[in-house]
Amino acid sequence: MKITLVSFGIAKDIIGSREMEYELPDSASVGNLLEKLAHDYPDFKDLTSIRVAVNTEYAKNDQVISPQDEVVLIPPVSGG
Amino acid sequence: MKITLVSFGIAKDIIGSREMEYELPDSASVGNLLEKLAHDYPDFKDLTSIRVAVNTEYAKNDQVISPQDEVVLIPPVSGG
Amino acid sequence: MQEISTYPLIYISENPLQPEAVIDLVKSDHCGGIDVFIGTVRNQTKGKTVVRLDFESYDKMALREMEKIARKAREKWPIDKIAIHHRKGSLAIGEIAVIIAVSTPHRKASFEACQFAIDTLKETVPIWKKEIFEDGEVWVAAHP
Amino acid sequence: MQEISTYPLIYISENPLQPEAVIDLVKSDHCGGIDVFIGTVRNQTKGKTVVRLDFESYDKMALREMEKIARKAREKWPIDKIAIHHRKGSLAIGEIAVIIAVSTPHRKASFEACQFAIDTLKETVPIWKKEIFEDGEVWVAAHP
Repeated sequence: MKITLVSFGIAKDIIGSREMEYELPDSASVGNLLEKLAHDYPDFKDLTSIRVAVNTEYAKNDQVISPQDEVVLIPPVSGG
Repeated sequence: MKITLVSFGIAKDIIGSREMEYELPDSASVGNLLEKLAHDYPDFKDLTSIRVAVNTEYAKNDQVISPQDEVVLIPPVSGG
Repeated sequence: MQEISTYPLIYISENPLQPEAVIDLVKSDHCGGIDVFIGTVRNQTKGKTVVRLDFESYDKMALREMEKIARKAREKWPIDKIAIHHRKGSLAIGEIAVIIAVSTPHRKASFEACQFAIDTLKETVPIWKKEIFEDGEVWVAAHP
Repeated sequence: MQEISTYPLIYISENPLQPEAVIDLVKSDHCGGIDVFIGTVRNQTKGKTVVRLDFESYDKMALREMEKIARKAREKWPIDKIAIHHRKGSLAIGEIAVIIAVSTPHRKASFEACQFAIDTLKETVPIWKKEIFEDGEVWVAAHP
Protein backbone atom coordinates (compact mmCIF):
# COMPACT_ATOMS: atom_id res chain seq x y z
CA MET A 1 0.00 0.00 0.00
CA LYS A 2 0.97 3.64 -0.45
CA ILE A 3 0.71 6.05 2.45
CA THR A 4 1.26 9.78 2.56
CA LEU A 5 4.00 10.52 5.07
CA VAL A 6 4.19 14.04 6.49
CA SER A 7 7.36 15.20 8.24
CA PHE A 8 8.23 18.14 10.50
CA GLY A 9 11.39 19.64 11.91
CA ILE A 10 14.55 17.69 11.36
CA ALA A 11 12.55 14.74 9.98
CA LYS A 12 11.56 16.92 7.04
CA ASP A 13 15.19 17.88 6.51
CA ILE A 14 16.26 14.22 6.54
CA ILE A 15 13.55 13.11 4.14
CA GLY A 16 13.85 16.22 2.02
CA SER A 17 10.19 17.14 1.69
CA ARG A 18 7.16 17.94 3.82
CA GLU A 19 5.01 15.20 2.24
CA MET A 20 5.95 12.06 0.40
CA GLU A 21 4.27 8.95 -0.91
CA TYR A 22 5.77 5.96 0.88
CA GLU A 23 5.38 2.30 -0.01
CA LEU A 24 4.62 -0.10 2.85
CA PRO A 25 3.36 -3.71 2.97
CA ASP A 26 -0.40 -3.95 3.45
CA SER A 27 -1.36 -3.87 7.15
CA ALA A 28 2.08 -2.57 8.07
CA SER A 29 2.42 -1.33 11.62
CA VAL A 30 4.00 1.84 12.93
CA GLY A 31 6.96 -0.33 13.96
CA ASN A 32 7.31 -1.59 10.38
CA LEU A 33 7.24 2.00 9.11
CA LEU A 34 10.02 3.04 11.50
CA GLU A 35 12.16 0.04 10.50
CA LYS A 36 11.80 0.81 6.80
CA LEU A 37 12.56 4.50 7.41
CA ALA A 38 15.70 3.63 9.39
CA HIS A 39 16.83 1.54 6.42
CA ASP A 40 15.98 4.11 3.74
CA TYR A 41 17.18 7.16 5.77
CA PRO A 42 20.08 6.17 8.05
CA ASP A 43 20.23 9.71 9.54
CA PHE A 44 17.17 8.90 11.63
CA LYS A 45 19.32 6.72 13.89
CA ASP A 46 21.20 9.86 15.07
CA LEU A 47 18.04 11.47 16.47
CA THR A 48 17.20 11.54 20.18
CA SER A 49 13.86 9.94 19.30
CA ILE A 50 11.37 9.65 16.49
CA ARG A 51 7.68 9.15 17.10
CA VAL A 52 4.80 8.61 14.71
CA ALA A 53 1.43 10.29 14.97
CA VAL A 54 -1.53 8.59 13.27
CA ASN A 55 -4.55 10.83 12.79
CA THR A 56 -3.11 13.42 15.23
CA GLU A 57 -2.49 10.94 18.08
CA TYR A 58 0.84 9.49 19.14
CA ALA A 59 0.81 5.87 17.95
CA LYS A 60 2.40 2.81 19.52
CA ASN A 61 4.62 0.53 17.46
CA ASP A 62 1.98 -2.17 17.09
CA GLN A 63 -0.66 0.14 15.63
CA VAL A 64 -1.65 -0.92 12.11
CA ILE A 65 -1.60 1.77 9.43
CA SER A 66 -4.31 2.22 6.79
CA PRO A 67 -3.66 3.95 3.47
CA GLN A 68 -6.06 6.78 4.35
CA ASP A 69 -4.46 7.52 7.73
CA GLU A 70 -2.75 10.83 8.37
CA VAL A 71 0.74 9.56 9.21
CA VAL A 72 3.20 12.13 10.57
CA LEU A 73 6.81 11.82 11.71
CA ILE A 74 7.41 13.56 15.04
CA PRO A 75 11.07 14.18 15.82
CA PRO A 76 11.95 15.41 19.36
CA VAL A 77 9.59 18.31 20.10
CA SER A 78 11.01 21.60 21.37
CA GLY A 79 8.14 24.04 21.78
CA GLY A 80 7.84 26.58 24.56
CA MET B 1 8.44 60.66 77.32
CA LYS B 2 5.87 61.28 74.62
CA ILE B 3 6.00 59.30 71.40
CA THR B 4 3.93 59.61 68.25
CA LEU B 5 2.18 56.32 67.64
CA VAL B 6 0.94 55.62 64.10
CA SER B 7 -1.62 52.87 63.51
CA PHE B 8 -2.88 51.02 60.45
CA GLY B 9 -5.70 48.64 59.67
CA ILE B 10 -7.65 47.36 62.62
CA ALA B 11 -5.12 48.93 65.02
CA LYS B 12 -6.26 52.34 63.82
CA ASP B 13 -9.89 51.33 64.35
CA ILE B 14 -9.14 50.18 67.92
CA ILE B 15 -7.20 53.32 68.83
CA GLY B 16 -9.56 55.59 66.95
CA SER B 17 -7.03 57.67 65.05
CA ARG B 18 -4.14 57.32 62.59
CA GLU B 19 -1.70 59.18 64.87
CA MET B 20 -1.71 59.79 68.57
CA GLU B 21 0.62 61.14 71.19
CA TYR B 22 1.30 58.37 73.68
CA GLU B 23 2.97 58.68 77.09
CA LEU B 24 5.64 56.09 77.96
CA PRO B 25 8.30 55.89 80.67
CA ASP B 26 11.72 57.12 79.47
CA SER B 27 13.72 54.34 77.80
CA ALA B 28 10.59 52.22 77.47
CA SER B 29 10.96 49.17 75.25
CA VAL B 30 8.68 47.89 72.51
CA GLY B 31 7.52 45.27 75.04
CA ASN B 32 6.60 48.02 77.52
CA LEU B 33 4.64 49.80 74.77
CA LEU B 34 2.67 46.64 73.94
CA GLU B 35 1.87 46.03 77.63
CA LYS B 36 0.59 49.56 78.11
CA LEU B 37 -1.47 49.36 74.92
CA ALA B 38 -3.01 46.06 76.03
CA HIS B 39 -4.03 47.75 79.25
CA ASP B 40 -5.39 50.94 77.64
CA TYR B 41 -7.05 49.17 74.66
CA PRO B 42 -8.24 45.69 75.69
CA ASP B 43 -9.43 44.96 72.12
CA PHE B 44 -5.83 44.36 71.09
CA LYS B 45 -5.88 41.03 72.93
CA ASP B 46 -8.44 39.72 70.38
CA LEU B 47 -6.06 40.18 67.44
CA THR B 48 -4.16 37.33 65.83
CA SER B 49 -0.97 39.31 66.42
CA ILE B 50 0.29 42.83 66.83
CA ARG B 51 3.78 43.88 65.85
CA VAL B 52 5.62 47.17 66.21
CA ALA B 53 7.77 48.77 63.54
CA VAL B 54 10.39 51.28 64.65
CA ASN B 55 11.76 53.45 61.84
CA THR B 56 10.22 51.13 59.20
CA GLU B 57 11.77 47.92 60.60
CA TYR B 58 10.00 45.23 62.59
CA ALA B 59 11.22 45.65 66.18
CA LYS B 60 11.81 43.02 68.86
CA ASN B 61 10.27 43.40 72.30
CA ASP B 62 13.56 44.45 73.94
CA GLN B 63 14.21 47.33 71.53
CA VAL B 64 14.31 50.66 73.37
CA ILE B 65 12.18 53.47 71.96
CA SER B 66 13.35 57.07 71.60
CA PRO B 67 10.92 59.99 71.44
CA GLN B 68 11.94 60.83 67.88
CA ASP B 69 11.44 57.26 66.57
CA GLU B 70 8.75 56.51 64.00
CA VAL B 71 6.71 53.97 65.95
CA VAL B 72 3.98 52.15 64.04
CA LEU B 73 1.52 49.48 65.10
CA ILE B 74 1.37 46.61 62.61
CA PRO B 75 -1.70 44.38 63.00
CA PRO B 76 -1.79 41.12 60.98
CA VAL B 77 -0.87 42.04 57.40
CA SER B 78 -3.10 40.90 54.55
CA GLY B 79 -1.67 42.26 51.32
CA GLY B 80 -1.63 40.41 48.02
CA MET C 1 -1.55 56.74 31.53
CA GLN C 2 2.05 56.56 32.71
CA GLU C 3 4.70 55.61 30.15
CA ILE C 4 5.36 51.90 30.50
CA SER C 5 9.09 52.23 30.82
CA THR C 6 8.92 54.72 33.68
CA TYR C 7 7.36 52.35 36.22
CA PRO C 8 9.75 51.32 38.98
CA LEU C 9 10.37 47.64 39.74
CA ILE C 10 8.95 48.00 43.25
CA TYR C 11 5.79 50.06 43.27
CA ILE C 12 2.65 50.85 45.24
CA SER C 13 -0.12 52.78 43.55
CA GLU C 14 -3.72 53.88 43.91
CA ASN C 15 -4.12 53.51 40.16
CA PRO C 16 -4.95 50.25 38.36
CA LEU C 17 -1.92 48.00 37.92
CA GLN C 18 -0.73 47.23 34.38
CA PRO C 19 0.28 43.59 33.80
CA GLU C 20 1.88 44.31 30.43
CA ALA C 21 3.98 47.10 31.91
CA VAL C 22 5.20 44.84 34.71
CA ILE C 23 6.07 42.10 32.22
CA ASP C 24 7.97 44.60 30.08
CA LEU C 25 9.93 45.66 33.16
CA VAL C 26 11.37 42.17 33.67
CA LYS C 27 11.80 41.08 30.04
CA SER C 28 15.40 40.30 29.26
CA ASP C 29 17.25 39.14 26.17
CA HIS C 30 19.23 36.58 28.14
CA CYS C 31 16.29 35.10 30.02
CA GLY C 32 14.05 32.38 28.66
CA GLY C 33 11.37 32.33 31.33
CA ILE C 34 9.13 34.88 33.04
CA ASP C 35 6.70 33.86 35.71
CA VAL C 36 4.00 36.33 36.65
CA PHE C 37 1.62 36.09 39.59
CA ILE C 38 -1.50 38.25 39.54
CA GLY C 39 -3.69 38.49 42.62
CA THR C 40 -7.24 39.61 41.93
CA VAL C 41 -10.22 40.54 44.08
CA ARG C 42 -12.57 37.60 44.55
CA ASN C 43 -16.31 38.12 44.68
CA GLN C 44 -16.67 35.96 47.76
CA THR C 45 -14.88 34.75 50.85
CA LYS C 46 -16.00 31.75 52.86
CA GLY C 47 -19.29 31.81 50.98
CA LYS C 48 -20.03 35.47 51.75
CA THR C 49 -20.47 37.95 48.90
CA VAL C 50 -17.77 40.59 48.79
CA VAL C 51 -18.75 44.06 47.50
CA ARG C 52 -15.21 45.48 47.30
CA LEU C 53 -11.85 45.46 49.04
CA ASP C 54 -10.16 48.46 50.64
CA PHE C 55 -6.37 48.27 50.81
CA GLU C 56 -4.37 50.35 53.24
CA SER C 57 -0.58 50.55 53.03
CA TYR C 58 2.22 51.81 55.22
CA ASP C 59 3.95 52.82 52.02
CA LYS C 60 7.44 53.65 53.22
CA MET C 61 7.88 50.38 55.09
CA ALA C 62 5.92 48.32 52.56
CA LEU C 63 8.30 49.40 49.79
CA ARG C 64 11.28 48.50 51.99
CA GLU C 65 9.84 45.07 52.73
CA MET C 66 9.10 44.53 49.04
CA GLU C 67 12.72 45.46 48.26
CA LYS C 68 13.83 42.94 50.88
CA ILE C 69 11.79 40.22 49.20
CA ALA C 70 13.42 41.03 45.86
CA ARG C 71 16.86 40.94 47.50
CA LYS C 72 16.21 37.63 49.26
CA ALA C 73 14.85 36.08 46.06
CA ARG C 74 18.02 37.14 44.24
CA GLU C 75 20.11 35.39 46.88
CA LYS C 76 18.21 32.14 46.30
CA TRP C 77 17.70 32.08 42.54
CA PRO C 78 19.57 33.36 39.45
CA ILE C 79 17.12 36.19 38.80
CA ASP C 80 17.63 38.71 36.07
CA LYS C 81 14.80 41.06 37.03
CA ILE C 82 12.02 40.99 39.58
CA ALA C 83 9.13 43.45 39.82
CA ILE C 84 6.54 43.73 42.59
CA HIS C 85 3.59 46.07 42.11
CA HIS C 86 0.87 46.44 44.74
CA ARG C 87 -2.36 48.38 44.52
CA LYS C 88 -3.89 50.33 47.40
CA GLY C 89 -7.20 52.10 47.92
CA SER C 90 -10.62 50.80 46.98
CA LEU C 91 -10.74 47.83 44.58
CA ALA C 92 -13.76 46.41 42.79
CA ILE C 93 -14.31 42.69 42.21
CA GLY C 94 -11.93 41.36 39.55
CA GLU C 95 -9.42 44.20 39.89
CA ILE C 96 -5.75 43.41 40.33
CA ALA C 97 -4.32 43.82 43.84
CA VAL C 98 -0.78 42.61 43.20
CA ILE C 99 1.50 41.65 40.31
CA ILE C 100 4.84 39.91 40.77
CA ALA C 101 7.00 39.12 37.75
CA VAL C 102 10.34 37.34 37.72
CA SER C 103 12.65 36.62 34.80
CA THR C 104 15.28 33.89 35.01
CA PRO C 105 17.47 32.09 32.44
CA HIS C 106 15.49 28.84 32.97
CA ARG C 107 11.87 28.48 33.88
CA LYS C 108 11.93 26.44 37.09
CA ALA C 109 13.62 29.23 39.03
CA SER C 110 11.06 31.77 37.82
CA PHE C 111 8.19 29.73 39.30
CA GLU C 112 9.99 29.15 42.59
CA ALA C 113 11.09 32.75 43.01
CA CYS C 114 7.66 34.14 42.12
CA GLN C 115 5.91 31.84 44.58
CA PHE C 116 8.46 32.71 47.28
CA ALA C 117 7.83 36.41 46.63
CA ILE C 118 4.04 36.28 46.95
CA ASP C 119 4.19 33.93 49.96
CA THR C 120 6.62 36.25 51.74
CA LEU C 121 4.72 39.39 50.74
CA LYS C 122 1.64 38.04 52.46
CA GLU C 123 3.63 37.55 55.66
CA THR C 124 5.81 40.61 55.90
CA VAL C 125 4.62 43.57 53.81
CA PRO C 126 2.59 46.07 55.86
CA ILE C 127 -0.47 46.27 53.67
CA TRP C 128 -3.95 45.50 54.96
CA LYS C 129 -7.20 44.68 53.24
CA LYS C 130 -10.69 45.18 54.51
CA GLU C 131 -13.44 43.09 52.97
CA ILE C 132 -16.61 45.09 52.45
CA PHE C 133 -19.78 42.98 52.54
CA GLU C 134 -23.32 44.17 52.00
CA ASP C 135 -23.94 44.01 55.75
CA GLY C 136 -20.58 44.92 57.23
CA GLU C 137 -16.84 44.85 56.84
CA VAL C 138 -13.87 43.01 58.27
CA TRP C 139 -10.07 43.42 58.31
CA VAL C 140 -8.74 40.24 56.75
CA ALA C 141 -6.66 37.99 59.05
CA ALA C 142 -6.99 40.39 62.00
CA HIS C 143 -8.75 37.89 64.23
CA PRO C 144 -7.91 34.21 64.77
CA MET D 1 -4.96 44.01 16.13
CA GLN D 2 -7.50 41.35 16.99
CA GLU D 3 -10.12 42.22 19.60
CA ILE D 4 -8.88 40.91 22.94
CA SER D 5 -12.05 39.03 23.80
CA THR D 6 -12.06 37.04 20.58
CA TYR D 7 -8.87 35.07 21.23
CA PRO D 8 -9.50 31.40 21.96
CA LEU D 9 -8.09 29.78 25.12
CA ILE D 10 -5.92 27.39 23.10
CA TYR D 11 -4.21 29.15 20.23
CA ILE D 12 -1.30 28.98 17.80
CA SER D 13 -0.44 32.05 15.78
CA GLU D 14 2.20 33.53 13.50
CA ASN D 15 1.43 36.94 14.99
CA PRO D 16 3.00 38.29 18.21
CA LEU D 17 1.34 36.92 21.34
CA GLN D 18 -0.48 39.34 23.66
CA PRO D 19 0.13 38.76 27.38
CA GLU D 20 -2.63 41.14 28.45
CA ALA D 21 -5.14 39.39 26.20
CA VAL D 22 -4.22 35.98 27.60
CA ILE D 23 -4.53 37.28 31.16
CA ASP D 24 -7.93 38.77 30.35
CA LEU D 25 -9.02 35.38 28.99
CA VAL D 26 -8.49 33.66 32.36
CA LYS D 27 -9.57 36.45 34.72
CA SER D 28 -12.46 35.38 36.87
CA ASP D 29 -14.50 37.05 39.59
CA HIS D 30 -14.33 33.98 41.79
CA CYS D 31 -10.60 33.39 41.46
CA GLY D 32 -7.98 35.08 43.58
CA GLY D 33 -4.86 33.93 41.78
CA ILE D 34 -3.58 33.90 38.21
CA ASP D 35 -0.21 32.46 37.36
CA VAL D 36 1.24 33.29 33.97
CA PHE D 37 4.29 31.74 32.36
CA ILE D 38 5.90 33.56 29.45
CA GLY D 39 8.63 31.88 27.44
CA THR D 40 10.84 34.27 25.51
CA VAL D 41 13.62 33.89 22.96
CA ARG D 42 17.05 34.01 24.60
CA ASN D 43 19.97 35.67 22.85
CA GLN D 44 22.27 32.74 23.53
CA THR D 45 22.32 29.02 24.12
CA LYS D 46 25.28 27.20 25.67
CA GLY D 47 27.34 30.33 25.19
CA LYS D 48 26.57 30.66 21.47
CA THR D 49 24.89 33.79 20.14
CA VAL D 50 21.41 33.15 18.75
CA VAL D 51 20.25 35.33 15.86
CA ARG D 52 16.63 34.20 15.85
CA LEU D 53 14.41 31.15 16.37
CA ASP D 54 12.18 29.54 13.74
CA PHE D 55 9.19 27.66 15.11
CA GLU D 56 7.39 25.00 13.10
CA SER D 57 4.10 23.54 14.27
CA TYR D 58 1.91 20.57 13.35
CA ASP D 59 -1.03 22.80 14.17
CA LYS D 60 -3.91 20.36 14.20
CA MET D 61 -2.19 17.92 16.54
CA ALA D 62 -0.46 20.64 18.57
CA LEU D 63 -3.84 22.21 19.38
CA ARG D 64 -5.18 18.79 20.41
CA GLU D 65 -2.19 18.16 22.66
CA MET D 66 -2.57 21.63 24.17
CA GLU D 67 -6.25 20.86 24.83
CA LYS D 68 -5.18 17.62 26.51
CA ILE D 69 -2.81 19.52 28.78
CA ALA D 70 -5.62 21.86 29.79
CA ARG D 71 -7.89 18.87 30.45
CA LYS D 72 -5.30 17.03 32.52
CA ALA D 73 -4.53 20.16 34.53
CA ARG D 74 -8.25 20.53 35.29
CA GLU D 75 -8.31 16.96 36.60
CA LYS D 76 -5.47 17.73 39.01
CA TRP D 77 -6.28 21.26 40.22
CA PRO D 78 -9.44 23.37 40.77
CA ILE D 79 -8.88 25.52 37.71
CA ASP D 80 -11.34 28.14 36.64
CA LYS D 81 -9.73 28.98 33.29
CA ILE D 82 -6.54 27.97 31.54
CA ALA D 83 -5.16 29.50 28.34
CA ILE D 84 -2.22 28.28 26.26
CA HIS D 85 -0.98 30.46 23.40
CA HIS D 86 1.98 29.43 21.26
CA ARG D 87 3.74 31.40 18.56
CA LYS D 88 5.09 29.92 15.34
CA GLY D 89 7.21 31.25 12.49
CA SER D 90 10.31 33.37 12.82
CA LEU D 91 10.95 35.00 16.21
CA ALA D 92 13.50 37.65 17.08
CA ILE D 93 15.44 37.73 20.36
CA GLY D 94 13.18 38.78 23.25
CA GLU D 95 9.94 37.86 21.47
CA ILE D 96 7.38 35.70 23.24
CA ALA D 97 7.17 32.07 22.14
CA VAL D 98 4.56 30.84 24.59
CA ILE D 99 2.13 32.17 27.19
CA ILE D 100 0.30 29.95 29.67
CA ALA D 101 -2.14 31.49 32.14
CA VAL D 102 -4.12 29.70 34.83
CA SER D 103 -6.71 31.09 37.25
CA THR D 104 -7.58 29.25 40.44
CA PRO D 105 -9.42 30.21 43.63
CA HIS D 106 -6.17 30.04 45.64
CA ARG D 107 -2.69 30.80 44.43
CA LYS D 108 -0.76 27.60 45.13
CA ALA D 109 -2.77 25.65 42.56
CA SER D 110 -2.20 28.30 39.91
CA PHE D 111 1.60 27.92 40.22
CA GLU D 112 1.46 24.14 40.19
CA ALA D 113 -0.92 23.91 37.25
CA CYS D 114 0.98 26.47 35.19
CA GLN D 115 4.29 24.68 35.77
CA PHE D 116 2.69 21.35 34.90
CA ALA D 117 1.34 22.85 31.69
CA ILE D 118 4.64 24.25 30.43
CA ASP D 119 6.57 21.12 31.49
CA THR D 120 4.09 18.89 29.64
CA LEU D 121 3.93 21.18 26.60
CA LYS D 122 7.68 20.82 26.16
CA GLU D 123 7.30 17.03 26.14
CA THR D 124 4.18 16.39 24.12
CA VAL D 125 3.16 19.28 21.86
CA PRO D 126 4.40 18.83 18.27
CA ILE D 127 6.14 22.16 17.84
CA TRP D 128 9.80 22.43 16.88
CA LYS D 129 12.27 25.24 17.13
CA LYS D 130 15.38 25.78 15.09
CA GLU D 131 18.09 27.98 16.52
CA ILE D 132 19.66 30.21 13.92
CA PHE D 133 23.25 31.17 14.69
CA GLU D 134 25.50 33.43 12.65
CA ASP D 135 27.32 30.40 11.29
CA GLY D 136 24.63 27.76 11.07
CA GLU D 137 21.39 26.43 12.50
CA VAL D 138 20.23 23.50 14.59
CA TRP D 139 16.92 21.85 15.48
CA VAL D 140 16.71 22.06 19.27
CA ALA D 141 16.76 18.71 21.12
CA ALA D 142 16.92 16.71 17.88
CA HIS D 143 20.24 15.08 18.73
CA PRO D 144 21.37 13.58 22.04
